[in-house]
Amino acid sequence: MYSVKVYVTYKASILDPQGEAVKTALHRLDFTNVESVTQGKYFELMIKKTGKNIDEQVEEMCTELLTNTNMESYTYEIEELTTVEG
Amino acid sequence: MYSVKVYVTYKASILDPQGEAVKTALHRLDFTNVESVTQGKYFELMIKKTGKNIDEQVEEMCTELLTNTNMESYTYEIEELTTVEG
Amino acid sequence: MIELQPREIEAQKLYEQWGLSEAEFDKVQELLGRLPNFTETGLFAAMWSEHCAYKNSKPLLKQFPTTGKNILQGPGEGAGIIDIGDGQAVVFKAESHNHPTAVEPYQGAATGVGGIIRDIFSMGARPIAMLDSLHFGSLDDAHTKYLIDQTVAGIGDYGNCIGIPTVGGEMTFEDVYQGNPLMNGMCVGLLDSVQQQKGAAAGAGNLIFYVGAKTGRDGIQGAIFASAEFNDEQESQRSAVQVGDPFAEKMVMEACLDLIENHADILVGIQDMGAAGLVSSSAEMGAKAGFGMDLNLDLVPQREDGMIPYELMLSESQERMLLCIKKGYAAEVIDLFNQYETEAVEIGTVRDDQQYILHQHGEVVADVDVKALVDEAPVYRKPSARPARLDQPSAGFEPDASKLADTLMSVLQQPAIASKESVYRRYDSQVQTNTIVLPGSDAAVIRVRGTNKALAMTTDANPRYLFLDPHQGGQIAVAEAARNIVASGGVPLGITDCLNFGSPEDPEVYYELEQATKGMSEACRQFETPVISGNVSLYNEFNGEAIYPTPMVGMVGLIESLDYVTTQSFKNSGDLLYVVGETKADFNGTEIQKMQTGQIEGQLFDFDLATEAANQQLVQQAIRTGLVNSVHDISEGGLAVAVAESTFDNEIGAQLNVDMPASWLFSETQSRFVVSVPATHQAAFEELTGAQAIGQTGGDQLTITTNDFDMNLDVKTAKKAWKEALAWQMK
Amino acid sequence: MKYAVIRFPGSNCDWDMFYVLRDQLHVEPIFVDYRETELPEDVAAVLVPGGFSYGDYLRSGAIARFAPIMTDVKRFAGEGKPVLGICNGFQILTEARLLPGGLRKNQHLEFVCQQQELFVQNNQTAFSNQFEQGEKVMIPVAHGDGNYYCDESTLQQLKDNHQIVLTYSENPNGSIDDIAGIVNEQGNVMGMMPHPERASEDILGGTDGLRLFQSFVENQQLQK
Ligand SMILES: Nc1ncnc2c1ncn2[C@@H]1O[C@H](COP(=O)(O)OP(=O)(O)O)[C@@H](O)[C@H]1O
Ligand SMILES: [Mg+2]
Repeated sequence: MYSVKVYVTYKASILDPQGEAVKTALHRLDFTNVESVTQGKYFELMIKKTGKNIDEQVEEMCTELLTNTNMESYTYEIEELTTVEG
Repeated sequence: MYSVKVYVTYKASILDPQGEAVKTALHRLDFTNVESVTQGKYFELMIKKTGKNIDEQVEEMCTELLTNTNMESYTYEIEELTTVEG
Repeated sequence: MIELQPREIEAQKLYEQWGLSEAEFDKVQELLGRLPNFTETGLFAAMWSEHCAYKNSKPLLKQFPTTGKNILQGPGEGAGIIDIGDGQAVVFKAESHNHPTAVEPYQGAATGVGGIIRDIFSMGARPIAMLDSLHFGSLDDAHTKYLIDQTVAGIGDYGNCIGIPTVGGEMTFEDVYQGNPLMNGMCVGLLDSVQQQKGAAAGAGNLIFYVGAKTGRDGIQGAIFASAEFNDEQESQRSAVQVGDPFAEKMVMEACLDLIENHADILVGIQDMGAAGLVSSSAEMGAKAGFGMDLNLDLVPQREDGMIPYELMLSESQERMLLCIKKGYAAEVIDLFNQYETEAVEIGTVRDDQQYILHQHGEVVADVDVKALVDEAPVYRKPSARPARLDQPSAGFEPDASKLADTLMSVLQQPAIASKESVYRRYDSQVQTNTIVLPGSDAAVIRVRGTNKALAMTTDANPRYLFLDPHQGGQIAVAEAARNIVASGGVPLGITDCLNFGSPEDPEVYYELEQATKGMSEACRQFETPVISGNVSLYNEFNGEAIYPTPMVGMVGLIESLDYVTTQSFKNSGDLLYVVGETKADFNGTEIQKMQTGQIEGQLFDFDLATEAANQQLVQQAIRTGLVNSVHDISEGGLAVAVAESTFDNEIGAQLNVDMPASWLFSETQSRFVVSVPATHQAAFEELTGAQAIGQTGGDQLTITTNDFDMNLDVKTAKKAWKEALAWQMK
Repeated sequence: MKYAVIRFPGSNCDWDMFYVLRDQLHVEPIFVDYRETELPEDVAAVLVPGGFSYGDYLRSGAIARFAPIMTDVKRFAGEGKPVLGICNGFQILTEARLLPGGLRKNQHLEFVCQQQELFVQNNQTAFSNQFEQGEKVMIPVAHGDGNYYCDESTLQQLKDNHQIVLTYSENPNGSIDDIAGIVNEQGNVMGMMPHPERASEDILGGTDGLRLFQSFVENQQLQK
């Protein structure tokens, strides 16, 4: 079993209105030392080990579904869980 | 300067329709080995160093604004950037 | 959760935590002939809660007229039904989701919308419109602004996603709602009468089907929770919040409507799982038909592991429905729901006796008489006491209108008066392409496709009036709704309501409830608008302070020809202006009183139902004979506001010359309308109504001359201020 | 010839489109389920209606683009036949790469439903030939994710090829260059955020939207 974490954000050049709104709200709460905020999506997936290469699988999930590569970019982490599989 | 990453997801007992929708879609794309998907929010913040304790600050941002503690839980990572500050 | 033994429940009085009194617990014992177990205690606590059993409000609800010649279904089912001719009927109901919205505004409001929609399609009707009624604290509080923003987002997102237009509503702002805001939703549906459904499970051996989303631990005890007061401490210990899934509901809705329309022969009954989830839906379906049932809880689709029967039965997970299907047709139902990517699972069967039996892991976990659960809840008539504040001197507050234009500008920017556009533009009000009068006029109008008819709908209540006089205030709530329907060209058909009050254990609150419902009943009789459905939300208190008595009235009217559709905005220059109805110095409880004194006090002005009905008749007739170009009812803010609002849409000004003091422009005397009439119909209109013209439309200014002070306002300037005031104050 | 209205799970402007085609344009609409793998044979145009496919919980249109029918919609578009996506339909067509760019959350983060004034930037397309060049038209919007984005070079391309068909006179969502509707390079696939089906009857407040449909319906009838 793999525990996979995927992080998706708008590409750096694209204005992120949600992040901006959060920044404004934080400033209003007196966290004026917050310089920038980006808001993105976060996925936690549990993926069963199969014959297929997990990196390739996750890569494909990201480009096919989890991100719109026109405007978003992604990173991910894959951790193999050592527990015995049921 | 700190680079802070915050991950917010629904608490375990709360229905996550978004995660369910993504899981179903992945199955349809033949990633049938995906066992579960949780969709959450992800924030990247750049925070200027001040006299205040950064852990406490981030903790407060999380409970005050970034998460809805009624139904969401959060984790975060704080990294101090070693670059010289402008 | 630990399942206590029956003796322990009794000894530790666990039932009290769940809202059952000692006497009620004794009654349960008596009905069962033994001590109830943990699960059974939970079932009774939920089913006998105020929210499910109306134990405190039932005697008062009995006052309401509920029948009439076109009423096909009164209270008691998912929603009421009224015949509108041509083999069609309109179905509507309102529901409160106050407590969930206070705790978690986005999801609380969203699931409130989801719940009321299920009530409508469970009757076999296709939902065609949503309305809301929102009451919040004053806008100077940051948390209130957050609550409003999130509540509006929740209502909008749910309706927008499922594809039901949200076409109207109302909003007030008073300090008393700060800790206990109100979110009421109303849904209207259209039905081909032949498809009318009942929530009944009859016929031994027939199948009980669970359809829709899985059950989790969300909203457990929601019904009990809605039947208790609020305070600071509880804020943190809420059971899991319910999350709305409008996509799932859309699929469940389409599947259920398909089942009802195309497979009526195999469907015995259908009901939504609302408050008290599985137990209330299943027990009510059984009791209504006089049958018991066996349910196997192992088969209930579950989102979480290890749920005990108590949790499964009381969960308020959303987007679930219960069906009773003729035996032998399981496969057909499963297939049909699969078509809509929705799970349908057989979880039980109807019994020929009246026992309601739950099984889990091969054991019987509850075995009770279904009638005991549903029909034997105690009913209380509580002590009532007239609050002292109702006997205040009528002693008059007289508004200062010496700076008339400034005063009007200020009134136009009060949040209760200001345009609600910044709210309703977040709602898709046009999907289904039937909305012919969009939000912003007196009532919203939805055409009935394929006919020359339309439906007008509105929600109304003025809690300030009820605070000063619950009896007359109750009458006015219904009258104002009717006035809005009539102004739009409709004939009022009936109402639904949400009775939002404080704790009935407080004799003064109980008095308010008694008087308000009495007033509403009288008004319903006057306008021949029976109460066909509704909802009671008591215990709306925060730290011991009750809200204003707030009976929201949702009314639907029939517009018999599209030619009668009328809006409030002036259409042409040179039309004559009239006020139908008499204006008096009525200032207690008004917007101007609140604005100039910061208080709501004194004796409420007089109100006469017969006068109201007579004036409505006149306007109705004027519309039907084609005499008018616009009609606007005069409500909060008085004549000055009503005229100003009528100028805004098309930016057509007006010149008025009224024989009264300027302050009277802000009087809120009831039973009045502002009407614009083309000069060609002057004689006919004056003959019909006996009214005298007070001015005419035209230009780009609003000019008013009175006995003492005069004013002149640029329409565009006033419009901008009125339009932007609410968004501005929300910042 | 039939006009195919694609229905995804959760589509909710499907009937609105159907009624306009049948009752206002007097052509024959037909619903095509997302699970179908082929469009019916005699289809004149494909319409992808608005609504919230699959709830749009991930990204608007992201899941719908994998529906079985989309393969044949791509084939149909590839043959140069007309495909029109409205609101969620526009989002789906960008996700399916039948149109460039994508739609982000509205800049002010709120859903917006209102009458909207648009400018016709190109009246030479199959979807706009009933308008005057530069004409002002009123067609309502109702969306939460209508904020069009594409990168610099794509934008330049859109301009050079006159692919921008409609722009907002007052931008309601933050869209780049006020873009409300575009066509593909060939001009046979159009996506737009405003809802022309809501502006196709006087009783609903106007008929500017109807002319948009008439543009390609009349085109089809000419070709017959
Ligand atoms: N919360 C709301 N949601 C949707 N529409 C609203 C809301 N509040 C007010 N409106 C709309 O704004 C207009 C004015 O509302 P209101 O002042 O309550 O009218 P009236 O006094 O005639 O009942 C109406 O068309 C109403 O439907
Ligand atoms: Mg009104």
